[in-house]
Amino acid sequence: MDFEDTPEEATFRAEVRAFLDANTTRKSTERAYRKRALDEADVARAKQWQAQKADAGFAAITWPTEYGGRGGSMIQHLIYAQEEENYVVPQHIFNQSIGLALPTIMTHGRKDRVERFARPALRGEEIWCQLFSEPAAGSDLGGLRTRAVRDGDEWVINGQKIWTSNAYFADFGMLVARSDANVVKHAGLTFFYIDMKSPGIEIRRIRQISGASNFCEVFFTDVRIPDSQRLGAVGEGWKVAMTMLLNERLVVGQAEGPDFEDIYALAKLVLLEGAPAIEDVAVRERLADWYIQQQGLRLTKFRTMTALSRGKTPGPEASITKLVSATKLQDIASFGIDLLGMAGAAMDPRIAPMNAWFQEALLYAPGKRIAGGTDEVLRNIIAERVLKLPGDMRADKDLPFRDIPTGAKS
Amino acid sequence: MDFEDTPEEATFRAEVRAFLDANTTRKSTERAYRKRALDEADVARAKQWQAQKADAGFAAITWPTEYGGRGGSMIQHLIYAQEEENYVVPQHIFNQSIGLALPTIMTHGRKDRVERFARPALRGEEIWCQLFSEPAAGSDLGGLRTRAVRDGDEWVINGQKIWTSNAYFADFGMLVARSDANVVKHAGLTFFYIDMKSPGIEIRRIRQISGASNFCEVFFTDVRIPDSQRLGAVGEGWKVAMTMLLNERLVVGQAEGPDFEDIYALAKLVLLEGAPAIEDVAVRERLADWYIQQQGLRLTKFRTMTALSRGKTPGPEASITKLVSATKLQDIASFGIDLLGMAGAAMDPRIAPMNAWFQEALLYAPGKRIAGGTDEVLRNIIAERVLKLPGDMRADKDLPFRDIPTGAKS
Amino acid sequence: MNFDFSEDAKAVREHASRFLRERVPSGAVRKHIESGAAYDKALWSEIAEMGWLGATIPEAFGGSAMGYETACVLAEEIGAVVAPVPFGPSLYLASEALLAFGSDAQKRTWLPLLASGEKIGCFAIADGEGDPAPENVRAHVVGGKLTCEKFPVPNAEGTDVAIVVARREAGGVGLFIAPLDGHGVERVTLRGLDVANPQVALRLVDTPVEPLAGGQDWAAVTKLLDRAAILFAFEQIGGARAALDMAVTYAKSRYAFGRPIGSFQAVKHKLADMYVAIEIARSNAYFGAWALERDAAELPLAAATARTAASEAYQFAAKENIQVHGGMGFTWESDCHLYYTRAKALALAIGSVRHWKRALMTRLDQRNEAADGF
Amino acid sequence: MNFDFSEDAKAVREHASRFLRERVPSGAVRKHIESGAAYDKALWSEIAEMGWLGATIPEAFGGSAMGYETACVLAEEIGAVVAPVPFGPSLYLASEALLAFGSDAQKRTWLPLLASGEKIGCFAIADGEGDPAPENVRAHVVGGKLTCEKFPVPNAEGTDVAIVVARREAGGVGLFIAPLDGHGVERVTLRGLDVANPQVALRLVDTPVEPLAGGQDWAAVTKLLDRAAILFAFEQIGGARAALDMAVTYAKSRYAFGRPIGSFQAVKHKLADMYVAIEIARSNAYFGAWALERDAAELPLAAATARTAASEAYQFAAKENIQVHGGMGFTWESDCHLYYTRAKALALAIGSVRHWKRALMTRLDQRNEAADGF
Repeated sequence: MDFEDTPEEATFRAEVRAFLDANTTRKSTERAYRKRALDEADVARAKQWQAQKADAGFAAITWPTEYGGRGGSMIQHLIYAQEEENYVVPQHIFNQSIGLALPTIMTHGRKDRVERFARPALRGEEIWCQLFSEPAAGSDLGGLRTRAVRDGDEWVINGQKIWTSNAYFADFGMLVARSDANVVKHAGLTFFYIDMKSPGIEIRRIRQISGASNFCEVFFTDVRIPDSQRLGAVGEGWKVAMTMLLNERLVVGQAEGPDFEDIYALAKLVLLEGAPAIEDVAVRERLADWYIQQQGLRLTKFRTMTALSRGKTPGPEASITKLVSATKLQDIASFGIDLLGMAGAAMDPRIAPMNAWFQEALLYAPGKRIAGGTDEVLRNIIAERVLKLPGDMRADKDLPFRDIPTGAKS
Repeated sequence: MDFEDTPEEATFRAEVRAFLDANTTRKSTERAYRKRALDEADVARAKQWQAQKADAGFAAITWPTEYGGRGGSMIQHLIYAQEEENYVVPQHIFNQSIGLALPTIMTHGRKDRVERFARPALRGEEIWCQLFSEPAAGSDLGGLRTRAVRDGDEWVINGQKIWTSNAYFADFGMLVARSDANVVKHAGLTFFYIDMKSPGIEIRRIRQISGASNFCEVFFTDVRIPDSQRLGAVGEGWKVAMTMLLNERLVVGQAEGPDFEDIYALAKLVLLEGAPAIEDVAVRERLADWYIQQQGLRLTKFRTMTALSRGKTPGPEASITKLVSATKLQDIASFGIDLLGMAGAAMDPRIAPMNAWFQEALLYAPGKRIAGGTDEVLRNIIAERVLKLPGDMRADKDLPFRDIPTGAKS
Repeated sequence: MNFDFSEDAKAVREHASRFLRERVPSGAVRKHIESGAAYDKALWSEIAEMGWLGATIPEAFGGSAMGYETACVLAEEIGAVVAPVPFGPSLYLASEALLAFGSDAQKRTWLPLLASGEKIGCFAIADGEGDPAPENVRAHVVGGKLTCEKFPVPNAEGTDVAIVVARREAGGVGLFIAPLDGHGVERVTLRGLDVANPQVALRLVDTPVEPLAGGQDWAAVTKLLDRAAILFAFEQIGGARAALDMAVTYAKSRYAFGRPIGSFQAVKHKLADMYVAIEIARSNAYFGAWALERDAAELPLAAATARTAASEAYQFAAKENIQVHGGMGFTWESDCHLYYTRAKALALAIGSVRHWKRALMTRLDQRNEAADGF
Repeated sequence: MNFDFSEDAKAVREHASRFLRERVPSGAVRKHIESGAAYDKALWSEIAEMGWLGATIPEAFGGSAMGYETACVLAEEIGAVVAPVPFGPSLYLASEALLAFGSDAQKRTWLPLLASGEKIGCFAIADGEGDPAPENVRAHVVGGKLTCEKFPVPNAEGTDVAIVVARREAGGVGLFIAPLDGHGVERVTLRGLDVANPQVALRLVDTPVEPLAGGQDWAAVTKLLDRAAILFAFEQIGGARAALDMAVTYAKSRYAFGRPIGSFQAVKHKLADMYVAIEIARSNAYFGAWALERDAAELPLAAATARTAASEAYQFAAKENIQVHGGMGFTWESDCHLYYTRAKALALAIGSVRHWKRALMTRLDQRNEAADGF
């Protein structure tokens, strides 16, 4: 066992560091309690940085070289991410483009489509978003209802998508819609890509508990898509979406926010019964639990990297990471606030320590337990895919989509 | 609000106390860490005390007077139990006779049957047990497989029952068996009472983790029962059993064992980092949780008694009590053992405090979370009966019993 | 055995419940928040009209004298709709402080105004971080005047009088009346976790204050907090129950995979656990109501138990209500967040769970020592 | 990045796993318990034969020098079958103490005997209640002899030499070698929670003991316990994984309501939680193995983390394995209880979860202070 890079990995890491050192600066050791709402300037900065990365060959490490990628490995991708974390860089908004959309087009699209879209996506000139979830189709994505009706060489889209990150500055979207309601639910879906500027698309931001709006609703009214923008066969949208979601599950990681170091720092700062809270044994025992979890997740990632480094396909580790870290985040936020006693309810940055980071986290933590797979869905995945337990009974099994009970009064 | 008896209740309570004072002694304030395995002498003592109670009219308070009961109320029954708890009395082994078997016979049996069995049961001269659960039918009691085949005026029973308390000294049993496997599962059951001395019955004690044997397996090989011992119509056994189980749910209460006072006492006794463990804030916070639960359950019982005292039918409180107290018991036992540090693994009464009560409890606590309704079944009951949530999907719905999947390779 | 609310209290509850559900339906609190008002003045007048604000106040002081049991059920119903009024600070804390420790003159001056809703009270104990403890009190009365910044003070915006916890000139800590229309009073609104429950930094400069005659030691503060803790527990249980009701309703009507999500055990068992936590808290709160009604010796222990159980049950129910709602649960357009943030704000208002858990154990020690004959 | 066991260690694991599953199948441990023997002598010889007992011992001292990574995987496999042999006491504690602190002569005397399985070691630290701490040590060496009662000593029955923690004549606490065939040795078997893991009260009267040359302070005891903690963590993870495997297998084959109980979310999610807890513990244990192999500076923190996570994961998995099994789970005839009682016994063996959690935090404080430049 060792934590060292192979010679090849070490060379690559050195290259990455040289690039980062030349083009940005190392983070200070102080933790930044960054707010997460993006404005136009953020987007512009992100695009500029992405272009720099593309020029240096770090924008899409695992893409084939013919499309501007590096033809590199997953482990190189992770090494880059590991290193970049230590530097001051704009918030990354291209995961959906680089990690999801273009790989899907590479798998299911014509070569000329890939040539059209790869480079702009790579350089951040065009941003992609994902149009999957709907108000009535969250955990049960296969229950989506947005209709796609064929009309000659075109499809007409009507319906509503929700939880779309970045929709308000995205150029293109990956869309799954129902092309046939008379077959079982997964068989009636078709996959398209769509120009987000198409007539009939309306985008509304969703206001979250915290007041932030990281997600949008997207409404479709008679939006027309040429059939040439279909990816995969008619009725095979589920298969296309699933390969994409599998990639997403690998991307969705740790719920960001105050972690062990931060609650430890807060407990050093705050007094409890006349002494720093960190000296209180009850506080200490609770903090130990989080250290174990944090360290366990960090080390689990090393196990994944080892597997990747040996060319293996990673397992369900990302599910564990998200499941554990989201609840940990909510608990740490709540505990941190409680350490402040009666002052905890004020999240004014003039009062609340660390720029009210714990209070902010309490407000967005519930979303972390839901978005990108709820706690319940993740437990199902672990139980069924890792432990191979049988699936639940299916009320929608073998039913044509239109006959699946929805609870709507008929 | 008050905790006082009504004048009638006060009179009854005084009567109870007079009887107990005259016939036994008050418990000392020290908690007794009683072992629970019964020997013959225990059974004899229990029977004698039951006869005394019967003579004084306290053996079956809610039974009608014509069968030797008091014609009293549930609240009187609870008052008696409350008072008796403070006195030294033999372990009670007649709950199944008084609370379950005879009420079932009174509801479903002929009057001459009641006359035959009521008085001996009342006086503890005959003891009843319950033959419901089977190795393959626990939480899913309706899946029981013990067969009852009609043969003229008799029924022939073959199969196996399990988890029968007191079977080895019981005189009679209440039996549900499958009389028809060609109809849906609940429609094919028939209810009988049976002489436990019948030829073809074999009783084996089940050894539990703790080494104790509180339960038996009962095997039936061509046991013959006259049809006159049937209770309810053929095929209506489920209905009969359910009225009986409803009564049982009210009887199943608190999981007995070390509780808040005991862990508090232990924490005073044991040193932790040079001071009594009770002074450790982490210990204190944990103990507070259990005080809240214990007190909450105690007070919930007062709410039930209030409802009873007003003639209302009690709700699902017993489910809450069992659900909370069984896990609390397991946690307290484990915590108490941990307080002993490296010595906790020795349960020799020469070493382990309080006669190794916490260690004993750790061994029997898992059973408390299972017997009389698992944690999972109790949560289903609360969710479905109290919160009126929809039932789970049923794989066995509408299927004849013989076609219900069992996992057995065919 | 009569461990239930009186018929009178139940009748009031039924009426209050009907009134509040109609008056503060889903969405009303969000609308109120967006209005920017400190509290809903019309609602305040209406509940004053019904005598709720004088529930604990004798008729001689202009109260409705409905009694503490009734005050408890009202607190529960106020909690259930997250009513945008400073009911707790004014009733459980300001009125209660005056009732318990005010001189006859002080009572005559203030109680009728509080009972009628004409004046609103609040309670200023925190001096920044920390739970209630004498050593955490920094405000110091000098020459009958206070110069200090008390923060955060829940609901201090729009209120007329504060009961302030401050150091006495003679030493120790006491309770003081600070009229907020007086000299040198400034209120700075602080962003609150619970936006429907405005937090304020109350800056006083040479503001004349009046000691509450009988409340000039820490024991008085403790007594006041204990009594308030029981009323808060009911408000918290009201919120917890409402969060559970929301979750149950949603779980019955929301379908996934062709069936109501409430038929999945993961959801069903979560809801059962919420119910159990609330029932445990409720039974403990009932005991608090009993102790409050008769000022029983058991009150301090009952209060700490009820408060801790209710703080935990509400936070648990509010948090898992969002989880049951899935994506909709963390949007502003759902009511879920009102319960979530209110649960945390109430759990901190008069001291954290940690504070009350430790108080609970201290009181148990005392009880056990007394029983052991020490 | 190579955060995985070496190919050598993996090969040993595979062989060990196959051997132990065949040699100690379901039911074998119960049969062993009923035999009344202290340990399974035949099995002990067999694993000695395979070099397992000398895994950490250099060849110069008769060991197989397989290394610590291999010792970790062996510990895991031993744990998985609850093998009825004193593997931990002899390998993780007695051999380890000699390796770390023995003089060359002491090593030459004892290590070959322990490696060959001819002699078995045990470790006597507890003097009754308490976690490892110098102030809890009461046994006191006087004139090179010990008169004391050390209890409980896991697996002391049938073993030949004890490493004893005792007060030194010169002050402080040290580690001593006490041959158990010597003068004044009496063993009283104590009923144990875990009946497959006999506990003994070891009574010594004027028994000559020999100080472990390099192990004459509390730091040595701590170092020994830290190293053992990592090996115990693997044994615990082995048990936890086996308990999870049992539960998963049962959940797939047991039907209720016409479907496998593993298709019910209540069961399914419980099993997922067990898996998660075990994986978190496993990753932490891997880090311990890394630290052990190279005696890294991170070892004390890694040990406390691995030990705590493993103790909790095993107890959780073993407890819920019974719950998944329902009624059958709490009968003697099922293997469930072997894991349940062993989980608790191992979680206490070298100090409780509380002890290690607090040690973890102390070590973090130290690390953070060092990083802050104190």
